[in-house]
Amino acid sequence: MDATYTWELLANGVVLGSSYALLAAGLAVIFGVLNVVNFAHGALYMLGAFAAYFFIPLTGYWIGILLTAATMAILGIVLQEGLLRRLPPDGAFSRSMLLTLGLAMIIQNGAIVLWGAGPRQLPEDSRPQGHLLLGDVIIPTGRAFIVVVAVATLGALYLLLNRTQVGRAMRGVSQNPTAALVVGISPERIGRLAMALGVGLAGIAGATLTPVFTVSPQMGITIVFKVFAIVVIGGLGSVPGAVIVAYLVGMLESFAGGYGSAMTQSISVFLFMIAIMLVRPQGLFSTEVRV
Amino acid sequence: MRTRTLAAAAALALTVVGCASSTDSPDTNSGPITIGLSAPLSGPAAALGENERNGVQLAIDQINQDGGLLGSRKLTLAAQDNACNPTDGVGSVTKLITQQQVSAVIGALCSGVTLAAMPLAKRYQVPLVVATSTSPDITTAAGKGGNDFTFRINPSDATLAVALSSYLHKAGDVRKVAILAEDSTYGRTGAAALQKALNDKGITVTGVDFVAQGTSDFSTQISKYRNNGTQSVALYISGADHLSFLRQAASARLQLPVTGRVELEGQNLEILKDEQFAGSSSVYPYSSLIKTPANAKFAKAYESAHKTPPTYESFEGYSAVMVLADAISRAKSSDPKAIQKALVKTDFTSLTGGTVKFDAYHQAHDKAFILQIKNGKTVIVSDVVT
Amino acid sequence: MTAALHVHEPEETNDVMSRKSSSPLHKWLGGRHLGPLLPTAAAIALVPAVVTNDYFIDVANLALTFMVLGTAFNLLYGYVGMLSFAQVAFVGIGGYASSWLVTHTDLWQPVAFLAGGGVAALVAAVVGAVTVRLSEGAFAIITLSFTLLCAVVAAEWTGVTGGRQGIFGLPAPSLSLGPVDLVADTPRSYYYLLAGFTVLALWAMQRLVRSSAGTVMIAIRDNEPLAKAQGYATNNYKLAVFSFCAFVTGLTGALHVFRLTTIDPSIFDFYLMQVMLIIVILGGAGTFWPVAYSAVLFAVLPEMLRMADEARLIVYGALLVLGLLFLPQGVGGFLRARAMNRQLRDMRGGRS
Amino acid sequence: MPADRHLSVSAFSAGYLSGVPIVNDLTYGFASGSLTTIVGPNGAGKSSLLKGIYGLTRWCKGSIRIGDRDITALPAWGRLQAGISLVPQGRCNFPHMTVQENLQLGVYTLPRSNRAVAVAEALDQFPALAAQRTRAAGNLSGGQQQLLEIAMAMMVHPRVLLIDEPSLGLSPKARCQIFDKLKEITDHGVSVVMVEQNVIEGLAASDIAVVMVDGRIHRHGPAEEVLNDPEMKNVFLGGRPDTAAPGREPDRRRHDDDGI
Repeated sequence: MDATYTWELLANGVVLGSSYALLAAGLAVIFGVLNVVNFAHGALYMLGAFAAYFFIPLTGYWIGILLTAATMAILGIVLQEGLLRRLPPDGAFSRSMLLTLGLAMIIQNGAIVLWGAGPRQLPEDSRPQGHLLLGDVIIPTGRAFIVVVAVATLGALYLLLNRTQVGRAMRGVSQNPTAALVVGISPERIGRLAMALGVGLAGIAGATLTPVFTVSPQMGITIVFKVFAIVVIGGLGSVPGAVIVAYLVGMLESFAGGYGSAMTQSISVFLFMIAIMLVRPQGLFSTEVRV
Repeated sequence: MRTRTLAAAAALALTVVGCASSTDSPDTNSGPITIGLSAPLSGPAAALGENERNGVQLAIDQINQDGGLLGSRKLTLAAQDNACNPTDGVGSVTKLITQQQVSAVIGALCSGVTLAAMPLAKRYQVPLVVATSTSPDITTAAGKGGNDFTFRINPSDATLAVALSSYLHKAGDVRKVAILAEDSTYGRTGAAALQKALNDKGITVTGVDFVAQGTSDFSTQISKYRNNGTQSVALYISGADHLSFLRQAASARLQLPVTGRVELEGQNLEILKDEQFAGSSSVYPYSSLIKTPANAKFAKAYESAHKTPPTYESFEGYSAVMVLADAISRAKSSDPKAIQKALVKTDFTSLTGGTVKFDAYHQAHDKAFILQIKNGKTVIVSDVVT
Repeated sequence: MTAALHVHEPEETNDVMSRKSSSPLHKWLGGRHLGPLLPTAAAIALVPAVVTNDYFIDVANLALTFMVLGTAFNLLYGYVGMLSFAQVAFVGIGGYASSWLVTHTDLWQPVAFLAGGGVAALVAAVVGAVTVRLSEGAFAIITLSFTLLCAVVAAEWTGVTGGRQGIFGLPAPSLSLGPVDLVADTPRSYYYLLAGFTVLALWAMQRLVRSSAGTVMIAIRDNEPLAKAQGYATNNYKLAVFSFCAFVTGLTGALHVFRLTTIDPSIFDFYLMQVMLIIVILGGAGTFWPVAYSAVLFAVLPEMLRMADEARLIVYGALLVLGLLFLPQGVGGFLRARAMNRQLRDMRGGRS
Repeated sequence: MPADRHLSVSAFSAGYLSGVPIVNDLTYGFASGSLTTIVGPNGAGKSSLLKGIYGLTRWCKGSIRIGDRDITALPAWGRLQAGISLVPQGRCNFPHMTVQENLQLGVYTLPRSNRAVAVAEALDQFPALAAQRTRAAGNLSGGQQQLLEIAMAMMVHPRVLLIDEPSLGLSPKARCQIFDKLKEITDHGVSVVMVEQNVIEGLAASDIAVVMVDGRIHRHGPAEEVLNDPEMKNVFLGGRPDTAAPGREPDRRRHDDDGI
């Protein structure tokens, strides 16, 4: 196999990594700020994909993605205010995990009842057409857009977290909740914001895939476990760690599948995680404060 | 405290008893005859199961309209979901036999489930008509293989694979084939059978990939096929994944014909019409295009009820009921054991124009068809007796 | 943290008062804690006498299976505070190990079943050695990934597991000792086998919970650093309980798959895990008998509701969410708190 | 001066388990503009008193006032805006952010337009921090981290600074620096309430001493006087004064490091 093939696998890895990065960053934000392992992340990603499935034919690609992000962010706030915040404080960690699991069961099976189990695809004319040629490497436009959206979104997330007071406050809550209280940060407000961000990111991840893949209620099941693994490898709660590992895993899977079989591709991430856990149980980019 | 424990224990006993009281005793000589269907109605293969159920229901409705069986006894359908996994499958078949007292079971679409259900048919002595599972192992175990209660009316993967590779060999323009199969019994046995059949004809297999059901990203495989000299991709994937793959192949400009078990209909056909898939072919035991009067009637009735042409699964479900109805009439009884004896002597003309007649391994040999896309339309290239 | 106050359940106190003397055998069996086990065993024994339809006997079989699985998971999550998503993996490992041994070797069936539990315990010991020292979240996610990995291995390791097709047509468990020839080939005969096992397993697990080790387990759940500071090797305790539960779960898995006559990678599906979670959360994590009884409820419920799978899972999900929000200690915890309040009132009343 | 800087509590109880008070029915007015140090044996409820005043205990009873204003009903950040700052025990900064970023979060509650000025001021007043501006807080020495935390607390110009065991784990030299800084703060009219285990050095630096035992005030008075009282030895060497309620186990140590 030649260089073109390597480049093509590399490009696939970047596309794959971009989807993972959006999901993993959302999961890491929610975990870091709220100390909640969000089992419903896959279900919310699926909802995002369905939202885009309904929005994009009406509004076009870019506005459809924005609308999806906004809708999902609002849903995040509703979930935080309506459910997560109301958990009794004792043993909140494992309870929040189980609560989101219940939520995932409701959303996913509700989607099957509502929309049927079968796959749906956007009509041909609502999808980004054509493809890019980078040298000999062919990248369908829809897939290139995934990378564009991911890079833009993650860049904005970086600026938000590092250059704004509210972003600093979010990092503050995740690094030292007590200190955050002491300087006067309202945990409720930051909690809402974290859920809005996390769920919004999951929604964007789902939305970008809608024009490329088929949309079905089951689409969130397998991917959520993979994203958990990514976040664990990255160091629970570390957003940059999650993003870096997401791209690493995208590459890993692409090459494992390209030079091995589809099966090596699907287990590579879990083997990677087990290996990392043996060497560095706190994850690659652990923030020490947490975990 | 003691009283509370006792109360809880009593409640436990009562709930179970409460269930038990809802049983009704079966009557085998009058009243409706119940046909059981175990099919995936949830999970990744749900759409296929739905198609099969539609076919079964259509056949039952037609028979009931024509006055029923055994002197106007109506047929009723008891359908259970098996989610395409053996564990649920065994549960569904157990429920059909022990609780719903069916006269025969049609099942179970997914090969893995059928294989798991077969011992139950034997244990409870209720005939199991296999209509859509393609694993060769089913034939090996049935009839002379020891399981007298299992009958299969659809051809096994081995025969289909031989038919397809003969065609590819004869057509002559494809010498390197990659196999993409779903990670299920269907995918694995299908891929193994095709690999062997292709090798026998001197066609190179460039690789076999098994992807998890529900996989959405095929970009790695597509890149691989583009770069390792593959001339055609043989698919053994079903439902949502099938469509996903074709769409991604189209937008990534893979420009290779597909073959294997491809349903050249519906949304698939919309994509495959494109020139880049020119020369795509498929082997199927059924096509709605088959030109027999019986099939035309069936296809018309089905289309008016469901707004789409019948699929392979609908056809096989329909056939299974017809074969069973034929056996029940000849047995003059709805007793499962009597039906089994009658099934052995089946000689029934199928919608395809072929004959359903069980061999020593309880395998029927209906026709199968090689289909191809020509000028954006599916055409039947040839038919073979399996 | 309030759970620390719950260590001594009201039942215990009552029993101490009501039963002053007991025989050595009685003591060894669990003495004063034997209480609820006997009526439960009696109820289990009663079922085949009153249930005539084989199908409902099979539902009862499932109920017994859930009872053991739920209680074992309760031991881990409710008593030690380890949220293990690997339980379903141990069901599968126990099932696969025993299935393979029975179909590929001449091993005596009862030994093969025990070996199923043994293999599960062994795997648990290895997994646990790495994970018990990790944080709650990491433990949960890694055990989850382990389960997913098991599913992939089961599908891939065709030579041993039969791949996607799994191992099917498993023979009915049989026991021939001289003239006695027992075969569990009908739901009814299987029920006797399972009932015996269930009572035994419940007894063993209850005995563990009420032992001094059980008290350490609760201490670990409530305040692990403190338990550690008091000189308990908490990681060893956690590892031991994890392995013990894996043994029980693996053995249950073996019996489960032989009842079904088949095992395939779908055994690792999340469904069984969801059922275990619901049983424990709604029954009341950390309360023994309410969890065991809620297992029966969740085995019987689907049969009574007759819903499509999706609808049932929506109901389950909603129950889980509502339970966590409004009945966070589960039914068992609610009853216990109520009983304790009553007792406190009685004590105050008695004093005045 | 300003009566409005006067922090007082009356009939104040606070704790973690409902109905189990750690601080028990305490009434006291803290002197304005001076350094008050609370001492007492382990489990006396000193830290809980500070947390209770700032609003971080699970429950509390009674009232807290600043000047004439009753602030009992306010949540923690509300009390911060009312003029109370807290530097709790243990590290209380954001370890993976730079000193600059930490200071920027310190002014979280100030209006946007005042923030830059406040940060510049703090860097001005704490030259030791200015030199370390771009380093991660977690990498500073213990004394510098303590300074940073004091700086953050002071940026919002509080009327009262509550500080819990500032000398914990610091070298004698760093301890002196911290105590000096606190005195300097009182010179600007801010009341400082400090909890200190290091009784001798702590009281030596203070104006007023409050001795707490079993959730109540055992005695209070000028720091020097209390320091030289022989009875105090008894309190700190494990004994207990006669006034303490009988039969109560000082078993609440756990709650003290319960964190929040």
